[in-house]
Amino acid sequence: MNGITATAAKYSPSESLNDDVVKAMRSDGTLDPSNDPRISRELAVSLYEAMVRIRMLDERLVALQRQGRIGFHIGSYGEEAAILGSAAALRPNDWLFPCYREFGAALWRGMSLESYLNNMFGNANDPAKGRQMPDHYTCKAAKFTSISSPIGTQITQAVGFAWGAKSQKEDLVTLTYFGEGATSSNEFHNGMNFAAVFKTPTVMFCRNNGWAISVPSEKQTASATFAVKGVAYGMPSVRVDGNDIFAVIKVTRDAILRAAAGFGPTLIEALTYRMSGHSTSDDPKAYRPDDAVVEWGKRDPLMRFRKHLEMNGLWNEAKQVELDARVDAEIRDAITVAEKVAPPALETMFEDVYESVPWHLREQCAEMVAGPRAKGHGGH
Amino acid sequence: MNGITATAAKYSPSESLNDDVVKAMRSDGTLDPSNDPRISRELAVSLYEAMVRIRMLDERLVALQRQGRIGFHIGSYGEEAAILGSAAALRPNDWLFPCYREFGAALWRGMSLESYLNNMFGNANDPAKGRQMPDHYTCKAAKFTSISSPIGTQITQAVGFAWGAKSQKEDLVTLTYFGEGATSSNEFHNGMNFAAVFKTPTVMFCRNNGWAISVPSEKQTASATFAVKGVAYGMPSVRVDGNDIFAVIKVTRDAILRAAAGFGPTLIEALTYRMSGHSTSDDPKAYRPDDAVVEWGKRDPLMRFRKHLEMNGLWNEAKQVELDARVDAEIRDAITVAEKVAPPALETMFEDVYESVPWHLREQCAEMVAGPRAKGHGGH
Amino acid sequence: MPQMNMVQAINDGLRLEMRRDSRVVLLGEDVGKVGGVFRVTQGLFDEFGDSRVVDTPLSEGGIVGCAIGMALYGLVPVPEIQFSDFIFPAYDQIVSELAKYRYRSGGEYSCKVVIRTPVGGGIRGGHYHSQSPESLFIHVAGLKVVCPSNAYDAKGLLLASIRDPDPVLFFEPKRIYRAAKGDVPDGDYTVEIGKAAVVREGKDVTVIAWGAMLYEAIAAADEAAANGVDCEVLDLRTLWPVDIDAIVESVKKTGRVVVVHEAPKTCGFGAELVALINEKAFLHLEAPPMRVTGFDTPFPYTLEMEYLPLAHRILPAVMQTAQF
Amino acid sequence: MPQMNMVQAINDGLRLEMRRDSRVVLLGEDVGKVGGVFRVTQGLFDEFGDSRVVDTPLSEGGIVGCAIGMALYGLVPVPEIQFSDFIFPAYDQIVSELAKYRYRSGGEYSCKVVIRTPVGGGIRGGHYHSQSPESLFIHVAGLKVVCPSNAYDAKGLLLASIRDPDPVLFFEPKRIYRAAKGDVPDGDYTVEIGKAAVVREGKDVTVIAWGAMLYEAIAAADEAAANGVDCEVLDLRTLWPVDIDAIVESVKKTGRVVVVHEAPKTCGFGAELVALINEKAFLHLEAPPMRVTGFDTPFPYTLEMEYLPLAHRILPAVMQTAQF
Ligand SMILES: Cc1ncc(C[n+]2csc(CCOP(=O)(O)OP(=O)(O)O)c2C)c(N)n1
Ligand SMILES: Cc1ncc(C[n+]2csc(CCOP(=O)(O)OP(=O)(O)O)c2C)c(N)n1
Ligand SMILES: [Mg+2]
Ligand SMILES: [Mg+2]
Repeated sequence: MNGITATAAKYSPSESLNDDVVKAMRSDGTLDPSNDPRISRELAVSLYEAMVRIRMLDERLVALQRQGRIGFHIGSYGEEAAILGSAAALRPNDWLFPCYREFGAALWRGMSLESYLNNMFGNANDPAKGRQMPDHYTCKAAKFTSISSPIGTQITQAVGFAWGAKSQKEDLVTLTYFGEGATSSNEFHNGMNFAAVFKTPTVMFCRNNGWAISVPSEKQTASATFAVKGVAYGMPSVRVDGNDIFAVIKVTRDAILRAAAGFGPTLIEALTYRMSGHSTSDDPKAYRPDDAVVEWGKRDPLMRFRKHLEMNGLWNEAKQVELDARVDAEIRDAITVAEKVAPPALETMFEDVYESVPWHLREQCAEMVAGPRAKGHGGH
Repeated sequence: MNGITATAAKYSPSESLNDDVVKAMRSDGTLDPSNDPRISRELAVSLYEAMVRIRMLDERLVALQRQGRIGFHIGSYGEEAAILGSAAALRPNDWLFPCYREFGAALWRGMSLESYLNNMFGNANDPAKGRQMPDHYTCKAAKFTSISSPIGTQITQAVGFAWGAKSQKEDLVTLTYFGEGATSSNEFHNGMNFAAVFKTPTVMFCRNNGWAISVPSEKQTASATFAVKGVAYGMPSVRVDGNDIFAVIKVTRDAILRAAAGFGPTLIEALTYRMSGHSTSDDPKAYRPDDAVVEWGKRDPLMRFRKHLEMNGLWNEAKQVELDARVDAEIRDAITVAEKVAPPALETMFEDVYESVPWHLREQCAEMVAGPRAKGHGGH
Repeated sequence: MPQMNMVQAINDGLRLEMRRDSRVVLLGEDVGKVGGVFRVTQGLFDEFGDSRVVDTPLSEGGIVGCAIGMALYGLVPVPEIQFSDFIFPAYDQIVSELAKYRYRSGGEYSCKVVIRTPVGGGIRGGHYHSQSPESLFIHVAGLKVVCPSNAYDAKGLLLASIRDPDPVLFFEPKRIYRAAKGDVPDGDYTVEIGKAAVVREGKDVTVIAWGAMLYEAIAAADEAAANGVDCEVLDLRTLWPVDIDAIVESVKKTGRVVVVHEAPKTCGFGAELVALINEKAFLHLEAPPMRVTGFDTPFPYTLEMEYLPLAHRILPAVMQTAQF
Repeated sequence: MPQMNMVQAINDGLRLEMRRDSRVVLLGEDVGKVGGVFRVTQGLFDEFGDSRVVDTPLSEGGIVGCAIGMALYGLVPVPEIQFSDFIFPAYDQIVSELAKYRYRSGGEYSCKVVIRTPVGGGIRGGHYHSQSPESLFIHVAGLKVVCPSNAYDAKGLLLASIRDPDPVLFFEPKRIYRAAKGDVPDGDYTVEIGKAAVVREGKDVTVIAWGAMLYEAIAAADEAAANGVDCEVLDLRTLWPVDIDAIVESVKKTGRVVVVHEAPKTCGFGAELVALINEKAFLHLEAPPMRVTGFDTPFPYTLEMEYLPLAHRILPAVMQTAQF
């Protein structure tokens, strides 16, 4: 009936990463000069260290969830180059409108590990005050807006923000992340259309990781690629090897400069792969064949980045051992601290619904505080 | 700020009707053989008569509204070839999912003039039982679904209907009408995507009439054309001279046959022009320069069709005089009848909310019927 | 003081605030050159240009989603939804995003957007140009909901809404857009959000209404007076957070209450008012609070005057309550 | 009789009806091979194939819009919305189209779609995986709204919903998906839409609940009994059209009532129940009807057990009502 058979996913590196896809890293350790973002050695190394850090965080957080110490985690295993490369291309004044997988970008832009973990534990110091699920943080200092679960809504908001900045002649670009599944949402359509019509300085960054939970990318659309959707809106687009951090930096930076120069938005499709389940709630064994994972695993962004750095004399095993130990300790310590922080105070439940607390919430708060506590509640 | 200046509309026949646009009628009275739908002389003449009829209906209904005898009318002046041509291309088993301007298609498919006018008067015999505004009729016998005001919703429904038919292996195509403004709606995006992914037998018929109330088509999207939006969904598309009834029949029929053969949906952009205001509630003088109207007026679909028939010996002034008189009388008589029909009975307000009337509506109905009547109510 | 109708008063308020605060921008379908299908934004495009009075593509989700982004940036967007019947394509942005943004970000962000939209029936609009969806927004924590009934309040509440730190749904009763005329000061003033007005004092029955139905409540009160029943009529003006003190005070005095609204009865705002009155003034009630509302059907075209809770339906409810 | 939990019972009902009626099709995000994120459709893809159990693109508007079209064609679509928090992109199709199609076409057309969607909190889902939006649908004329509390009712009400001629919102309380186990007949049976169940008889206070909160109401009733207060507990099962007779009968007996729901208080369904009770049984009321509900805030994560109207909050309300 639906014309698409439910066989194994067809999204494979060999078929997808064709010549139209921008790549930078070459097997000989050099970078294709036309796609080389020309970043400093220091930046390259710190990006690599950041990548190791978020990979390790992912592993630790999954373990914490399995132990029942946090409720949930949604990670970026396999997609780190797409996330860090794009974040690294931003200028200080630019803003991020995230999906839910980009904690790497938030940390890169300055969110503290402490703050991130406070959100994972939903404790009193959580920037979201324990109100949202884990991985739904916010960090204004990092020009990183608030994460919500509904798919696609941030896309249109990124456009409105950029539109506002443009109207005030402020030199600022917004970048919004979304998955390839989100291209089917209402708000992808709205965001793309408004961005193009009003020529807002916005970068539409699509992480095509092959899956929307159990739905493979080829069931999401009948179009040849996700990038080609730009045509419908009169918006230029580009496909990039999302596991090649140099190529990602290059195309994102180009899009940012283009936007900043007044030429409007760009759609970027970063070809990458969700190596783990959708989240800790998901077990991909039920729907995903192993072979695709194996094939994509050979293009692991971390491994490729490390190899490149090693071939250029910027990295070695000793450094790796030191880094692993340092990051592991950092994460362990931060978790120990965050886990001890108390849950949010009861009254906080009624704050921030409005700027000030109206009569009905004052009454409800008083009633709740004066009443008995729920069983098993960890609050004060 | 928005990068688009608010000057006169740029959508003109000279600039828009380029070589990519399918045309059939030639100035010498012949049809371009490659785009000739090869319809019979009888069909051509009856389509012409139908076109005259809806043009005259438009005129009469606007007059009735000005006289306060009906509440509202939304017409098709200038767009008759797009509407009738596409309707004429349908096979008997095919279904229409209308926007609100296609009463010509409904009449062509068999809705009676009487029924249409009953809706215009919202009387007891209105197929919609006086519940909806004028021009929001329904006609199952004509395989024409129920009109609603919210923009775009019918598009996705047309896809679901076709999908259902395909699943039952019934040879049936759905055609859905919408304006170019509707391409910005959520449901255009949803309908296009689902149609392409599930390869439903659906024709997406976009009447690009240059305007969405006061918003010109070039402010609706930054894409080169509306047809090109098909690319985003992996759906073929075609642009057609919407004021050339033969070309419209040809491209619509091709799309229907393609769909029926299992090749999925097609997006048609019919280039036409809304010669009058958006509806009787609208005065385009406030926002629309006359020159574009004049230019498009030269391509009036009725005039062009008549000329073509005359050049081929199928029509003449005498026939026109006879037709005008006949149609005028038909419309006048039908109006006289419809205007006399009583308003719907009070109790009908509570029917059809559900298949049977539940307790709360029984109570509300009883209360209303037993209570006093509103001033100025024409009901029983 | 100049006489204005509601359209003029809202227009005047928008102009005043746009002159005062360059961050205020209008966006919506047809709000530009043509000045909106009800002409509420007329002349503003000419004065403020296409960067502050913006015709958008036909997408309410796009309008509200962009407005949220603009507000996060620091502008003060005042989007127009052409008819409140067409707000539903933007419902996800309103419910999931606009209403929750401050809360879910722990107060780091807020988005102050005032959504203006015509509401209500009585203009021969049928299903899709007549609805009153206020309770679908009152139920959503984080939104404020306002509905003026006259030109003075319309301007004053609009200015208060635009200066309020929270998102506001500003419903404009289209049936009285031009009929509700009155004195409107030229300059700046506000009408406080959250305060009802006692538009008629009385001791027997409290009638609670807002928007276009206020006039029906008053008409019914006049007729009731002729029948010896003295009504107190409250114009809520702000629907949420509602002025509970004004309601309770009046009900304590009268012990009898009739709530009037155009929206369908079931789960309409009238239900909430009845429940609140039960919670706050149960022992003062001498009769069951009654609701006179739109029926639980889609909004009809031909029979709309029978559907609406007009004076002819309010009066019997008032008499019944008084005589309970 | 086999023991099933709610997930199994709904799955069993779907399978039974799909075998019986080839027009029934399922569509939604992840409903296919993986069997839904809660595994409610598990195994159905294997049995019925990808033309009757369809994984769709990520768009709720597309899912419901297509379902309406399928229903107009004559199929019986049972779309799944992955969480009821994500139903809002489809709200326009539901409110403007699904609910009004029969009425606006004068009965020429109808579209019978059963939208299944998990509802409610208590699974550590925070803002967007915990909400209870039922009143946003009850307010909309033309929809029926159902919410079972146990496995037997879940299957029986699902079958009744699929065979009902009208569109139904079928809310599945996800917190008790696996916890609510019970005897479920293997074969065909239905539970009538519009009928509440008296799950505990009592004479002092009527407690009205549904879904996951029913168990909290029962727990509170047990504790109240220990304190000498005898509660009658009603499980509404169908929220709209509600079983008004069952409610009125119980309130006439007890004269006291507590309504429990997870959704925010303001304009929640509890308000409607209180208003109806006022209209139907005012003179029998010996205390103000009370509402024990979610608070008027977005749904919180860490403090969710304090937010929910659990037994510890119901009991004081019951005692207060009893002692009023
Ligand atoms: C509106 C909405 N519908 C459904 C969901 C449930 N959901 C969460 S993530 C997801 C898949 C998203 O896929 P994609 O956009 O490709 O992002 P990815 O997870 O692959 O990064 C779904 C269906 C949701 N969060 N919001
Ligand atoms: C969701 C929604 N938003 C706004 C409107 C108000 N409206 C009615 S028609 C229209 C313009 C439609 O333009 P287009 O799609 O080009 O169709 P046309 O009228 O030109 O045939 C608008 C904005 C509506 N009916 N529905
Ligand atoms: Mg994905
Ligand atoms: Mg148009």
